[in-house]
Amino acid sequence: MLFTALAIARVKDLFAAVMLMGIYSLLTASLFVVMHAVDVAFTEAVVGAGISTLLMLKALALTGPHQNNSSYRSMLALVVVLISGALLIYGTWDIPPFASASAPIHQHVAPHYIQNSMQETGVRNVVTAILASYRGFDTFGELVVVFTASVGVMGLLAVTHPHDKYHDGDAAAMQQHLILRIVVKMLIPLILIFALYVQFHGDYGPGGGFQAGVIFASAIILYSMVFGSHAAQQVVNRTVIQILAALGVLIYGSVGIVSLLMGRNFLDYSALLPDPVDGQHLGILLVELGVGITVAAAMIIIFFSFSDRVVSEEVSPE
Amino acid sequence: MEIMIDLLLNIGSGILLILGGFFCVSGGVGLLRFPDFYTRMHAAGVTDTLGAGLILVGLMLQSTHLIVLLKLILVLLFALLTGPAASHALAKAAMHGNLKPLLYRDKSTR
Amino acid sequence: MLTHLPILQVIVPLMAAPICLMLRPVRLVWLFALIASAMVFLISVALLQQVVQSGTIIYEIGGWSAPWGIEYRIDLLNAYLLLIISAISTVILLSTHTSIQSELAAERHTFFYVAYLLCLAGLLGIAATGDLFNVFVFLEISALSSYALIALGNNRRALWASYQYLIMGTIGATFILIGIGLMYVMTGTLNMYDLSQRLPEVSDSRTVFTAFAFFIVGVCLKLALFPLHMWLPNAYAYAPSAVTALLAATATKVAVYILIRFIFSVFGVEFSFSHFPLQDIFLVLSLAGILIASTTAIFQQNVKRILAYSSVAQVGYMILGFSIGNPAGLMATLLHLFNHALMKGALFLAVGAVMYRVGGVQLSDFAGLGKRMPWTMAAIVIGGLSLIGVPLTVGFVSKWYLVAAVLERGWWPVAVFILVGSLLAVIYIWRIVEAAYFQLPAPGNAEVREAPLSLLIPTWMLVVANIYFGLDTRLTVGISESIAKMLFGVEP
Amino acid sequence: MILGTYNYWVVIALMMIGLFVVIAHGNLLKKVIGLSILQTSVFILYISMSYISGGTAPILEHGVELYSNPLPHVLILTAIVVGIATTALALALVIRIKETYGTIEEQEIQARDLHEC
Amino acid sequence: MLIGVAAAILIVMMLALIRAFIGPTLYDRILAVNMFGTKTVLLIAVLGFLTARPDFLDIALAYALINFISIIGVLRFFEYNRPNFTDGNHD
Repeated sequence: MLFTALAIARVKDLFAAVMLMGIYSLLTASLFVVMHAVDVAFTEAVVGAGISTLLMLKALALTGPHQNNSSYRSMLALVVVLISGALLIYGTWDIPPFASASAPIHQHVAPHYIQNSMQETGVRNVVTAILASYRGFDTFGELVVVFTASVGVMGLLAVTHPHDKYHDGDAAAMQQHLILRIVVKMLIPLILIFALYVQFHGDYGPGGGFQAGVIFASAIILYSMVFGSHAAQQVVNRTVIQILAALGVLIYGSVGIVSLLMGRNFLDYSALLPDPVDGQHLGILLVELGVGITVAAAMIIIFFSFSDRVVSEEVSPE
Repeated sequence: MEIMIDLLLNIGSGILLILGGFFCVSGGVGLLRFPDFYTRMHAAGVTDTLGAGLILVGLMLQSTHLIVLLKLILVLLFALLTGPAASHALAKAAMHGNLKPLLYRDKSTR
Repeated sequence: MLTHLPILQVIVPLMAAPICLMLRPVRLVWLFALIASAMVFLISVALLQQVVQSGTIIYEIGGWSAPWGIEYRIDLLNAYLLLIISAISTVILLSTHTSIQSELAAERHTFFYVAYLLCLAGLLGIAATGDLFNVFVFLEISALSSYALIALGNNRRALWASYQYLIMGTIGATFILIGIGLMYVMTGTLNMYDLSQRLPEVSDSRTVFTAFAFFIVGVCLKLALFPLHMWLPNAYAYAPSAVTALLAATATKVAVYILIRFIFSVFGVEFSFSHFPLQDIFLVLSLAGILIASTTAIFQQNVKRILAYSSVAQVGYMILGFSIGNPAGLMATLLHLFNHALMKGALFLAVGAVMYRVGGVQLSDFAGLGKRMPWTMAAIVIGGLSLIGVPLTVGFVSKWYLVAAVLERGWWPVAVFILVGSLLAVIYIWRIVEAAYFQLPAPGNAEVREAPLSLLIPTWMLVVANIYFGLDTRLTVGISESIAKMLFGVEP
Repeated sequence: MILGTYNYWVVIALMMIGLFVVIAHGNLLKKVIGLSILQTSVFILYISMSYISGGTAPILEHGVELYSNPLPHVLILTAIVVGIATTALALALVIRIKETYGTIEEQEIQARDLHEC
Repeated sequence: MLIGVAAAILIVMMLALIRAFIGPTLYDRILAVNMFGTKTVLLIAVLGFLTARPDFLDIALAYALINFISIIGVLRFFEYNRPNFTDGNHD
């Protein structure tokens, strides 16, 4: 893994760097699996190796792969890096021993979750329980971050000229890839089912709204890559996605507000149903749905905004 | 009887796993040692389909829950669908990008 | 409903943002955003009252009690900050409907308001929360939306400025994350109050030291403390004026708040000032920041850049205040938080008005504007006087307390430095005034008219506040005094 | 795999590499890549903290007593999402910069800005 | 048994990694990345069995999917950008 990172730093060709980044991300994800962080591994895989590689490729397609002078502020960089590295080494000198169950980190707050989350929320996956309920507000914030990013990207890359002017080069080029088209056609329903499974299985196994949202978005992205973004945008209308992105945040928020109106605190799902545990379960389900919707919509928006740029670039002589 | 079946399953899965592992390693070596892109692609293809397939079937024999079996089948299906499709697309792209296969007689030039 | 005020404070803008995205036309979006912001302001006033009457408010989100769930813990400091942010944001929003007309392409207006509300929500969230990681999340909300806001500007340099800000900001955020992680590893908790109880046990360990260092550096990156301020002048100079006003008046204040909260509440005065050479570092950096940034400001041609460098210098004053390490100094910092928000808000809004009428904010664009736009220029003059610290303005109040605090310690040279900083401020403000009143109008400026009322009213609201709080200091001084006492442990 | 006390060293090394790339490289895209290496290193730091040897993934099962600490997992899930959001925004900015400046090299951009002044 | 297979897969991953580093053409790199991805899928599946937590298969499935999508993405990228740059061998 270190080698990969080093190679990324050294490789001049940006394209190779992006590819290596994909590998690096997969490696990280495997490391997470080894360290029992399955949910995180899941996310890292779909995000790091999937979406961010794709986005970087799109950006690369727009900006050109060459890098001129590799490093010109090396001295400054080296100094900063060495200082912060030395500080960290200094800091980890007496950090509690790795992997021991008696470290303070495992003593104070965490055991409570493991012991009580089943009775309190009725969810087997402790990570989901914390994510959606105990620290639900963080997740709300995270959702808003995604939403912010999509708003920002839309604001930055809003295409001014109408869509139907350009001829869809994507589709034309892909016409010849018969095998690919058929395979993708077979795969997409599978992927969508898988996304739904991940969405609603998050209580029991790794997964949840975020991962499902990304997988769902990746199905659409796959479609747009093979059949052309024009075709894909006919399937999923732009304004509709925009509304969906907002809707997800609103779902999450209104779950909170409903519990507020029922006389409990914000995001206290126990208020939703007479039985607090059922209420928690329902709340978590709804909230995850909100997360899934917004994330899927936001990712699709970001990807489309990027790929629209590619196409408009081709048409307008630069 | 059940013990027998268990034993058989274990042995079977072991054999499949070992075979799969072998194909994988050989494919990996091939990927590294073969002289040009297209032959390397062949090596990769072997690991992708045969190696992966064998290992997954081997795992299937060990699985205890239905859902696990189902997921394994799904993974296998995925591997079998996407592997060749990706290889195909890759080869096509390579040809498209004017990367000539290294034919036998060209060997001297390399 | 009153018990839910702490959360409503953040939720209102947060929920208003996605609704805005669905609204048409832009006028409605603006109105909606304004209403949301005004509601937030009212809520914050109510909150401040509650806190003053009944002490710290604790609100457990999701009904989970503190170290397991996330809690909002609103004490006087939080309430004070919430009030500053929401007040400034509401006033600025009043003006945006006009000011962004000339600075943004029409199809971006909706996105502007959405991002604006998100930024507001993020800032409020940081100011309200009592949970470490929640700080990070909301920091990122406000940061991402401000990157977007800056980049929305028409000038292509806005993009570059925003990119620089993004890189620096993300490094800062990552450092903060490392700091949070190391603190968590040592204590096993993320709740600030809980943390402050548990940190003393482990305060001798190097890990906590490192955590502290990383956290401080990360926040200082966001804060634009000299010498980590490189991103700020560009970002302020090329962002749309309303955005500059918002960021200058609130974003840096929030970063200062985080710093104060950590140094005084979480780590405690004792750790911050005795285990860590923080005092010396901050003292030197803030003084250097004041002098160098003020000097650089003198040589700028772009008025927004002048004010941006002046912001870096003013941040220096704030850091200087609490690095003195006595309650009086902290009080000066808190006063300056409020006062600087008022003066920079007014100044940038006024500059925005010039931008609206003239189309540029170079010094040459200001030539002769004293006659053409008397009200706008008067606002700039008063804001400038306040920046210098002339009596009868808010700037005087905070400088006065700052100098008093320094003298209480007997640090004469530092007081001299502060005065030199003010002199430098006189010079750069004078350059603007000279251009506006003593130069002949540039040929293009002959036809310029006074800015429309929709820009003048918000600007003058802040200007009047500048003078009012300069004369009647009971409210601000009273509050900051009790906060300072609270943080220095007169009461837990 | 890479499990041992030197886990933190890997994190530190990765962090240093990431930071170096961000500061030293002039190419804007490369900076974004560096940024994500930097962020990933922090993810690994957190996940390393949560690891307990002999434990298992925090999905409750009957008869299993020792689980890894789930809280850092949650935090990192959030952080990953924040990371991708930042990356997306940064890439959008890079694209716009390329469109308006015609280059994504830091030095060239600065040169062009100076030229304009 | 499973450990052996896991080890074998790890070795293959290493080999693929080396190929990805040395190139020489971009297609080699893509091929190596693809293979690396599929091997990761297998590794996760095997690891799931190794730690007796077969729920991990979800992740394996997601990996397979992501891997495919990124390879397609890469290929799409190429068909457009081939004229712009000629050789990936810059190391």
